[in-house]
Amino acid sequence: MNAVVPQGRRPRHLTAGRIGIYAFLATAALFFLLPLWIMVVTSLKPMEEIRMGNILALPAAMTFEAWTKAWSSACTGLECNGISVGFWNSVRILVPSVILSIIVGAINGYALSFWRVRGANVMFGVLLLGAFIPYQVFLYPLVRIFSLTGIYNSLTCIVLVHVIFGLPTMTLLFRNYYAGLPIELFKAARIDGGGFWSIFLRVILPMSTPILVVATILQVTGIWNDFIFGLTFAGRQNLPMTVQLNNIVNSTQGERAYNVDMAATMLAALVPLVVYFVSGRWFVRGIAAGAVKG
Amino acid sequence: MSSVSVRDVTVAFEAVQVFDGLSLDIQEGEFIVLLGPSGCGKSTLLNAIAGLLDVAEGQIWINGKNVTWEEPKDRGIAMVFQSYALYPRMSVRENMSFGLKMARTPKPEIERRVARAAELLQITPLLDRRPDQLSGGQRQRVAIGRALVRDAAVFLFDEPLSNLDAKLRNELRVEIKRLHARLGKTTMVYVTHDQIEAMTLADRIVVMKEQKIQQIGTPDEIYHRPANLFVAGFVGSPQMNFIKGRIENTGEGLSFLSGERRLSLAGYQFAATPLPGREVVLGIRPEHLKISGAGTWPGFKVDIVEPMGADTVIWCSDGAGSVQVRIAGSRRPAPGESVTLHVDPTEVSLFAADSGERL
Amino acid sequence: MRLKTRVSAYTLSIALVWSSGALAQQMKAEVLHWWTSAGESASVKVFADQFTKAGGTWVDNAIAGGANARTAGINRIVGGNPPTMMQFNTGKQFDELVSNDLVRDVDAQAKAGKWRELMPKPIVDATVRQGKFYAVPVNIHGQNWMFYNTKVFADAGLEPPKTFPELIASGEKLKAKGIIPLALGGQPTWEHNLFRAVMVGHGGADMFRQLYGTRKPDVVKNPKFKETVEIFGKMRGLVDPGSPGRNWNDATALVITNKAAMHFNGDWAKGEFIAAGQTAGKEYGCTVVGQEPKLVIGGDVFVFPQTKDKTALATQDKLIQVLTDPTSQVEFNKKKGSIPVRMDVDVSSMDVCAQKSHSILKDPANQVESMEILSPPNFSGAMQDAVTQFWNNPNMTADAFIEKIVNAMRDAG
Amino acid sequence: METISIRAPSVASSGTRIRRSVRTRLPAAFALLPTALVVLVVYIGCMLWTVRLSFTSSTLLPKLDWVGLAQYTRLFANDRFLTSASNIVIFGTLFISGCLIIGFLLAVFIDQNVRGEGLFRTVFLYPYSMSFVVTGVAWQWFLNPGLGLQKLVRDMGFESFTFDWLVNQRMAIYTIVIAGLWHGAGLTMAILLAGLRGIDSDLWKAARVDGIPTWRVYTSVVLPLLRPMVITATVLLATGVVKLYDLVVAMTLGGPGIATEVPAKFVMDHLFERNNIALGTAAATIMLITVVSILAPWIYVRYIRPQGRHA
Repeated sequence: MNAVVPQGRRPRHLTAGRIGIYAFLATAALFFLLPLWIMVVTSLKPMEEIRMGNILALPAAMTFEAWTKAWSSACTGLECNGISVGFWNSVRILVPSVILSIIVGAINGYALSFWRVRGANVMFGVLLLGAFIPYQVFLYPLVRIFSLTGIYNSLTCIVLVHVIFGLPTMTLLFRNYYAGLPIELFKAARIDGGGFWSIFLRVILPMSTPILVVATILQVTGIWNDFIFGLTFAGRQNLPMTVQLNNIVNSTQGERAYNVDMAATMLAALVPLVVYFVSGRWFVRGIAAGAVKG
Repeated sequence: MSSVSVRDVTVAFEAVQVFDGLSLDIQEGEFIVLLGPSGCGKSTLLNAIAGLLDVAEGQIWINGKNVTWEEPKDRGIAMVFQSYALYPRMSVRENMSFGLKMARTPKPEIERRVARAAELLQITPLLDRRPDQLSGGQRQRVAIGRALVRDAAVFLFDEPLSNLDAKLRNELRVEIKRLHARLGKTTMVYVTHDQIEAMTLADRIVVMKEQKIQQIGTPDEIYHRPANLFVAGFVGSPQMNFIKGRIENTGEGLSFLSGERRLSLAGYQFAATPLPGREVVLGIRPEHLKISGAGTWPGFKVDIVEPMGADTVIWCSDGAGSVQVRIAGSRRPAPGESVTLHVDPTEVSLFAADSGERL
Repeated sequence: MRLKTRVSAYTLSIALVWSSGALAQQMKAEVLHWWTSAGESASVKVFADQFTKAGGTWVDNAIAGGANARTAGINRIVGGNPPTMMQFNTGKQFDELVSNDLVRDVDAQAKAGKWRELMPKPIVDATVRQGKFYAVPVNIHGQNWMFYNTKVFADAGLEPPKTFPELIASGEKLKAKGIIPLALGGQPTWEHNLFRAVMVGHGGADMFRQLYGTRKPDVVKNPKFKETVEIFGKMRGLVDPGSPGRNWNDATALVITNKAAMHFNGDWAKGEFIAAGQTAGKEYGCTVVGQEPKLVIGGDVFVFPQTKDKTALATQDKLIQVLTDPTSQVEFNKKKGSIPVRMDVDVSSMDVCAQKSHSILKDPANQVESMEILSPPNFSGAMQDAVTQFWNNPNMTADAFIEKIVNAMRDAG
Repeated sequence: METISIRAPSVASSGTRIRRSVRTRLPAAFALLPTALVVLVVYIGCMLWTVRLSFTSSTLLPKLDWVGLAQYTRLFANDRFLTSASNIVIFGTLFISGCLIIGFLLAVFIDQNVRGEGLFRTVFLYPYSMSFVVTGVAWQWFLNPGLGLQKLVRDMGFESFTFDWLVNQRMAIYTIVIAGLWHGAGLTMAILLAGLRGIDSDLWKAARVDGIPTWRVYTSVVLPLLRPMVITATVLLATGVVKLYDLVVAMTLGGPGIATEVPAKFVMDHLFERNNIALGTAAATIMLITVVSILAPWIYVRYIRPQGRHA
């Protein structure tokens, strides 16, 4: 009898183990998607249906009204322009805040891991402690400080606040990343005559792409979702989208339109979501590249 | 005139590790190798010369100038690192010209120097590649090239070949030696833990251990007249044989005595004549032991024979201890055979058993 | 004071910027308030439109959540960049702004408009500091209304209860029929609101004032007090298990959808019924439970941050005129669900609940100051903590609860 | 021959040395200056200000009188504060360990060459980008016995099924943990996944040759290698624990009763809603002291003592 010789590609076995893996992941995915499902179906229902309380059921009469309303005609006080009005405010706050806080974080991280400056590590230690203190504690004194300097309630003010409170995480992130880079590169650059800035700009910064991605993602998410700083420091011309969102969602005594709330929330989360989708792969890679060599 | 002069230098690391009051003079055009096991302070010394770490006390002079507080770039040095330290986002050409750009060297001059260095190292075809597109050997050449374009008076090498495989290491070693010859008056300070590199490259070797200089000398001196037990054991492969014993005064002068074995020390050049009865360690390099019919020490039995091509290492023992013998040629004893060993007292080293210093 | 010079220098520079602008900008009023929901927005629009008609420019600054808005506003006033006018609730919220001389007194306007005669005394008292008006009241909210589903009661063959013992009795019957007797937003605020409704309805107006106003521990020694607390305790059995954490409007929705019979809330809850297309007196009714109907009232006021700028002062004067104008009062309160702060206006065009409210308040004996007027926020906060613990722990005895109340009195000083 | 004696490090100061140190590091010091100012003025300044206010009787606006420890006496007699403190310990422990366990499992399973890896990863990560203001409502509905899971299962015919943690005083804090896990597990997964990808493939080969079962490799070999990532994740999660506020407000408002109160909410309520700045800052000070006493040794050993690298 001839022995059976396997030919061609090895057959793909869907073993019990593989099925288990997929079952676990799918279950987990369900858990993670659950609130999103509730939000999506709720946003597509009219209010009468929502009052009936079948939160998981598909809408009987699907309508996108809540979405258009949330975007362009939901009221905040007298202005009935939805959360779209805050969109550009948010962008105007986001862009300089993200860029500036990353620049400062990168410079700090670089100075801390390559240049020994007296007292720098103590400063960094205090900064790290600061990351654990609830923001609310800072609000009142900061308002006083900013109003004394005369920039309270302006775009500058809110950007500055974001940079200040981004300092601990950003500095930690870059410091740890740079601590993972070979010190010899820095030595070589010193011998080549590079100074503080030229080494940073020409040698270190070009190697920072992965960590820049991680920092951008974290900052975009954090700053975009900020509510309390925007409300307190931005001034009424610059109120970010989240303040509008909160205005729609959190009125104390007025009636609530849950469908609009849900739609508004998802609309408000679009920017960070897009950033996640686009850079998901980079995010993991960036973290892997040393962001976590803490 | 000395090219590099380290004068009573102290380096303090966070109050933990101390590198204290060390001096060293290096002549112009000299090839100096700092040799020692890891953690002996040889890289620290190199970094101090380069100005990459602060000296707490003492001075460093390069080419007749006190550079103790000069920036690395102003010291007239170039440096090559073990990990190559090539800037990953720059091409080979950019890597090599970065330092010159920093020094605002005119463009044509940069091009001329890069071209010359590239040709010298045969890396001209690689000039537009990125470091990650190069092999290890190529990267190290680029790293050397980057040092070369600086036209520095002093080259500092920090274990430049350690990350390469044996074959490449040999090739590049020869090339560095050739480079030194071709550059003429360039001083080179080379850190390694590889004694073959040290022996083959150095004009003088500085052997270090535990942040201290153990011996400075030509490769011959280091090899044949090691200053202490550490140097004797660290340099040479197979390792020097060490036999414990003591000095005795016999009729015809001083002798070494270990158990039944005895060796007359007539002809041995003592650094300081020891008193009889002194506990000592006798060091004999394997190649200085000869197998002969009428030898000094009979009654050794062959344990293991290691043919190494050009020569053979034979492990012999006599119950009290074992020694390695290196013989040339193809005629070699078989395991189990009894042999008699011959020792020439002019070729041995004697160390004090307590301090380890050469006698 | 250095801060003050800073403040005025800042206002001055702003004023300069403004006066250099177009003429239309001269009466520009930035109004900070927390009326953000659709119904509330519609009501504030009444004022805005009136102001615009009078030649002003209304710059609306709505921030959701009273605490958020007040924090932002107070920060701006202290920071020297105040809005032209800002909303507060009647009560002690703006006491320190007055004592720190940060808001303007409007007593001249009050005298001219006879506010002291026209407005209910609790509201006047809540707004007057050191004998002067420091704020303009704009509406009256009744806080202890009971809304009920007329159909549910008719189906069960029951009358809406008049007293709390009655309420508990009919509640048990409704429960047996599978109806949720009492719909409650299970958040500390609403639990506390319910407690106050019971306190004023069963314990009486005086006990209510002693508890929240004078805050002398003697009040709890009154046997009636313990009885009231026990009634409140029994009401724990009348809510559904899903109550904790629920938003108040989800509770209202239970009444709207015939799932629940009764719901205690302020008159702002009408907004939900209206949004669901229901009419007061038809699908739902409103009543005040208690031997004699005592209405706990509070309301919204506007304060006017200090300014030396003449244009700004004129703008503020114009705003005050608009706020107290009888027509805008009626229109505003129709949309807001509250009733006009002036008792001299004609309310016949308003819904039955508002009319009921108005007629109850006609008798000053029925007017009871709200907790916000009577208590400093730290006491009401501590009370809220005590109430929510009692409400949510069926095993806690009335005595344990009373002890917590005594502690709250002591801590709030 | 040189022989050198070892001396204790001496603090040498020659004029030239200082000049070089200053000259070389001046730009670095200059670059750190803004941050140093912020640390001094904002972080340290605000902390001191907070501590100072906790010794006053401030209510709506801060005033600088002195009442000694009166606020602290009140604080430690306050049920709500004590509940908050124990809640944060429960939440912190379960949230951090839960995120690490779930995150690790997700990372390991995703690392098995699964199809649609990108999709899974995004699904697990997206909650991190959502604000709690409304996702809290979605959770509240789902966990509400009359609306969500319990109703769903009962409607399917299992009449006795009960899941009422949200409205149960003793269990409510665990629902906060569940929603917290939903929010934070994805980030933990991303960090640990990054760690897994960084592990030398030779290790896997070695384990295969030795015939070690995969799960065993994960627990005994891989997990210890992930230590730095675990530390980073723990730090990130811990900062979230201390600041926990939005989630509670959105889901339970501290209820039922005071069952889910947390310190940050205590501080917020007293600072901004109850006009009780002094008590709020006293609570903030206690939080501060706790955080400092837990973290300071770690920060010192990890970041301050080792003076960077030698350059």
